[in-house]
Amino acid sequence: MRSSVIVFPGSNCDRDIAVALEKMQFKNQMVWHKETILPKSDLIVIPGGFSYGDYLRSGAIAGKSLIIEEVIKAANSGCLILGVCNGFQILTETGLLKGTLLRNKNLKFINKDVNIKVMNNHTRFTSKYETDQVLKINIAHNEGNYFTDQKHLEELKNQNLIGFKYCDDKGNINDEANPNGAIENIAGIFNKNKNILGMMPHPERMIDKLISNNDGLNLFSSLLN
Amino acid sequence: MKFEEKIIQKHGLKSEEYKSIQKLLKRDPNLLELGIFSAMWNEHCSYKSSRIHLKKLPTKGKQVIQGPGENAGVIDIGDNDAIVFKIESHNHPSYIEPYQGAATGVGGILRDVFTMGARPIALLNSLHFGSPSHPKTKSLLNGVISGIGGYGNCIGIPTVAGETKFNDTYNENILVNAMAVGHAKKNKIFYSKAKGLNKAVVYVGSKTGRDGIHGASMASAEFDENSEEKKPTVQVGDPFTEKLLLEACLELMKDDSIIAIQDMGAAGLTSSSVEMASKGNLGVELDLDKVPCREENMTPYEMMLSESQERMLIILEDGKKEKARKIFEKWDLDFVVIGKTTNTNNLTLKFNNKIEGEIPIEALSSKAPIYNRKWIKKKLPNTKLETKKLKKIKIEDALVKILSSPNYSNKSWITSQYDQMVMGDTVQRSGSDAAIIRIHKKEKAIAVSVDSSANYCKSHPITGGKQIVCENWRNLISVGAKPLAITNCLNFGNPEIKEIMGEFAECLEGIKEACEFLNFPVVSGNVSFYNGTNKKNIYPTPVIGGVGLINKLSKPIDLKFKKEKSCIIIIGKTFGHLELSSYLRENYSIIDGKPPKVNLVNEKNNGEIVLDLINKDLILSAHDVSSGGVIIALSEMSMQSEIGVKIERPKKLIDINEFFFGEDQGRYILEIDQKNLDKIEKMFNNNNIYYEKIGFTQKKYFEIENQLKIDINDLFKINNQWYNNY
Amino acid sequence: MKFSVTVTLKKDVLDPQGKAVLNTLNNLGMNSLKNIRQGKFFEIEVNEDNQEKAVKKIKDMCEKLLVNLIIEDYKINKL
Amino acid sequence: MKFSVTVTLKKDVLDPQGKAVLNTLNNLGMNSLKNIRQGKFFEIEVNEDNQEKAVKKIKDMCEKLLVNLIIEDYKINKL
Ligand SMILES: Nc1ncnc2c1ncn2[C@@H]1O[C@H](COP(=O)(O)OP(=O)(O)O)[C@@H](O)[C@H]1O
Ligand SMILES: [Mg+2]
Repeated sequence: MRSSVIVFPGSNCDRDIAVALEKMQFKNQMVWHKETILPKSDLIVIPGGFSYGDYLRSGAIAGKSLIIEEVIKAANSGCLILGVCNGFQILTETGLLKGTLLRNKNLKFINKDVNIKVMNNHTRFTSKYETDQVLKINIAHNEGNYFTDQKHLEELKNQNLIGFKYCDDKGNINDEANPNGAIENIAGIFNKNKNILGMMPHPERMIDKLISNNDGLNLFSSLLN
Repeated sequence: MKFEEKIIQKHGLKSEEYKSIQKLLKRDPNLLELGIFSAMWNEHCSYKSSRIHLKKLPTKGKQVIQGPGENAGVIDIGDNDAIVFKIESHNHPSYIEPYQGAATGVGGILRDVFTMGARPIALLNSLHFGSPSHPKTKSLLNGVISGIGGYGNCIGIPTVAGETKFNDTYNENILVNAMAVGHAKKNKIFYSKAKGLNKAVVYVGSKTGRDGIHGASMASAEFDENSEEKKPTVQVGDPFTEKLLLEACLELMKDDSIIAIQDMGAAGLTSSSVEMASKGNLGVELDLDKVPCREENMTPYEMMLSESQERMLIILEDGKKEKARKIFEKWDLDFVVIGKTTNTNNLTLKFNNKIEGEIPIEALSSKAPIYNRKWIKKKLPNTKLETKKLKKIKIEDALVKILSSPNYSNKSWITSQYDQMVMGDTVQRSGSDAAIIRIHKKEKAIAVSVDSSANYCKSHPITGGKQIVCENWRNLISVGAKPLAITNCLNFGNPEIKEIMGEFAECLEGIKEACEFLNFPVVSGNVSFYNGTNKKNIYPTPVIGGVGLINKLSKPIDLKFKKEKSCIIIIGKTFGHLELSSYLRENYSIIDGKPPKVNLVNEKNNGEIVLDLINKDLILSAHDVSSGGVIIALSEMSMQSEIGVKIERPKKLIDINEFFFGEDQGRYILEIDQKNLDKIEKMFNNNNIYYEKIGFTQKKYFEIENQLKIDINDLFKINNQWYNNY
Repeated sequence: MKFSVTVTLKKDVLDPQGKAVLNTLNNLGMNSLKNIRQGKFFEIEVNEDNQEKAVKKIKDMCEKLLVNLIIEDYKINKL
Repeated sequence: MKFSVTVTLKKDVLDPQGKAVLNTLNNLGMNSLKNIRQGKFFEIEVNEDNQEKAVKKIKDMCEKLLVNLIIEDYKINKL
């Protein structure tokens, strides 16, 4: 599997995700946002961080980069695309994913390990997990409060396009387990074709028991299949 | 130019100092030159009151690559890896504008570290606020925490440890100290010493605006009612640009283009150019027309004194300009040659083809004033605490009172606002004795911690100085790291008062003694005087930031109990020293007394045996005993692990409160598997280590036989409510 | 020519920031407050003397970057 | 009564956000752009019929919470 990680000025989880991809034997390349040609890839990752300082709206300025046109083309031809944290925000700004990420309900940056539930394991990103499996994954964001209109929300539900929801350690989905106020506890969503996943939690931070746990590994290994 | 006394004073210069300037120049300075002298001769840049004392600190050791005097200290951790670190204060700016003050404090210390060729890998901070009931405290706390997080999170360097304390003494003068730690290759370290004639002096980074003009003089002035007036000089941080600057500098540092590099910190362009020239025994000529400016019509005075953030000055090797320019352009940063090195030994400033200022470099550096200020010694207070006379309180109530107090409450309200995990190498986050950061792609790690004890330092500065070094050393040992070296941030009041100068001199004496004894040298640091208002000075608050090495990271040790039925041991003798304890402070509001004795011999022996046990994998968990005493340390181990304890009443009982709340130094609590007990006891006996077996871990309850029994969940709640309710 | 642009969240979009500010102001005892919504404000100067053309340019900036049309509305004013 | 409050950075204070937006708009080819500064915008509704009193209340909110007077200026307008 060949992967490309897009690097914007201000990206800061690019190295972390590259470590995860390399650990899983992806042939990975870093791609600077000013490039106009994307190397051939099976997976494109838009990493976390503060592209352009998160100025204006998180992800807004990166969403206008030259390389994004290529990413959109690749996405439309079925390439797998993963956006983590700021990457998710960028994907919504480009329109590849619908909805938006508002400020956390407590208006503070939040870094902690949270529980999320796998909502659908019939996708290229989640096949190695069980549906309803509870994972413990680190979040680190200021704008993770997912919001979308009623119509799209119905679509997400009816077509099984919700990837992960925040839950407690037993898998209950409730307000208390919702760290940022996201609508219906949504932590990650797919596009209609399920070749694009945007998620706020950082799977690349959970690949090493010495540092945390390895609940994130199966996301990458799912992609290898 | 003739100046009115008032103008000279406004520049923070005394009239004798002005006379020396006239003598050094053999004429009167013009306004630009006066501004430059004021920036270079103030306390912050010249260390004029502290220098003779700082000289006494031990700064050498096998592990030291670079001691104080550069942008940051550098130590050797083997295999061509070096750690670069320093701590710095941003107290006054943070009091005026807490968000930006704290943010730019983080930005400034990061530049000190990456100028030396290191990639920053961890941030720490030491924060001292006024009383929680003081009307300003809450917004200062909020602003400072989000400022620190805002900068560190955005640039993508984990903030992994720190301390947050509240005390009336900081009501009008909070302390915000930030520490940065970086990793470099030992053979690729960059310094600030200029070399060679006619080398290009290059300005890179953000444009220059009117930010913080006179910031450096402000940092050295006491606050008064007029301090409001100083507000418009606030600098705004731009962590995004700093991230670009960091990447661009590290990219340029891959080859040999750079002769010298220096960040523009306090006193911006002035101090950076003077420092490089002075170290290289050269002159420097700047063409101020070329300085990239953000605002229109900026004067040479404003350009030279601006403290705009995210800027660096580089002296480039010949023939490297175009390559370097490409790198900075890739990162959307300004790159302008603004001058050259000269053989005049002068700082020469040109503007509109005219020389606007010319000052001998040595007048700004080696000839800057140095004062041997008067100071007096402090006697150990001869208080005699009569425990018997105190109103009896239940041990449980005393414990609850401490655990729910602002100073002892769980800090996760703070630490969850910091990204602690970015960069993927944080082995241990906040909440442990020291944070552990793995060296990227290696099996070794460093441990880092910051510590202070203003109450001890106030009461008896020498003891306090020793104690903070020891506490820091203990925190590093407790996570299995061999302590290597420290940085220090010395926050004190007005040095012109002899009692305050005495506090300074004696704290340093204490730090020196402890560092020497423990082979724990000082490799960098910062002095912040004039903390206080209208003659009310803060408690002396030196802060120690330490770094230790964990050579083999197979099984990191922490303070969480690991299982039930293991044996709990205290290493080090408990005398029951209650004076200046949190027990007396929180329960009886008694704040006088003397600090606990520091016995360096025991400190060293106890630390070494703990490290030995950890290295031999004989310990399940470890925690040092610090303020709050044994009972607080035990409860922290319980709360973090959700495993309880059953403690037996100590046999040689002094007084139960003295035993559990006493703050005697040099102690650790260890959790030990019973099967290893014999072996360990033998090691203790062979090494003459004093230890006591005090009980066992158990399920669910925090218990002292016949004294108290609390469900850990309740303990946890008690410890977690303060910040959320504040 | 100088213009101001105000960007506000659409009516049915959650405004966590506005809500938090409202709560805080209430806690500060400012209880005659009925509602508060937070948005963005831009002051834009363009090299263009023809007002119509200038407004067109600014509109373009808004739609291309400054405004997220899915959740935000905007207004342009001459200063 | 409804008011708008615009909050802008004081003149010489660095506006990193405005700077990044300016660069991006330039890169997007909008080169007649001369300057852009970003600020905040509030729409505030108060239960108060006396305009003078209402403005006083809003001023109070601004100085107590909405505006950082050290680096920001503000303006109140009736809507
Ligand atoms: N401002 C802060 N930033 C980061 N970590 C902090 C901060 N304040 C406290 N902490 C963390 O909270 C924990 C408890 O702090 P403290 O009670 O001061 O510990 P100790 O007594 O071991 O020095 C430590 O792990 C410390 O690193
Ligand atoms: Mg400790």
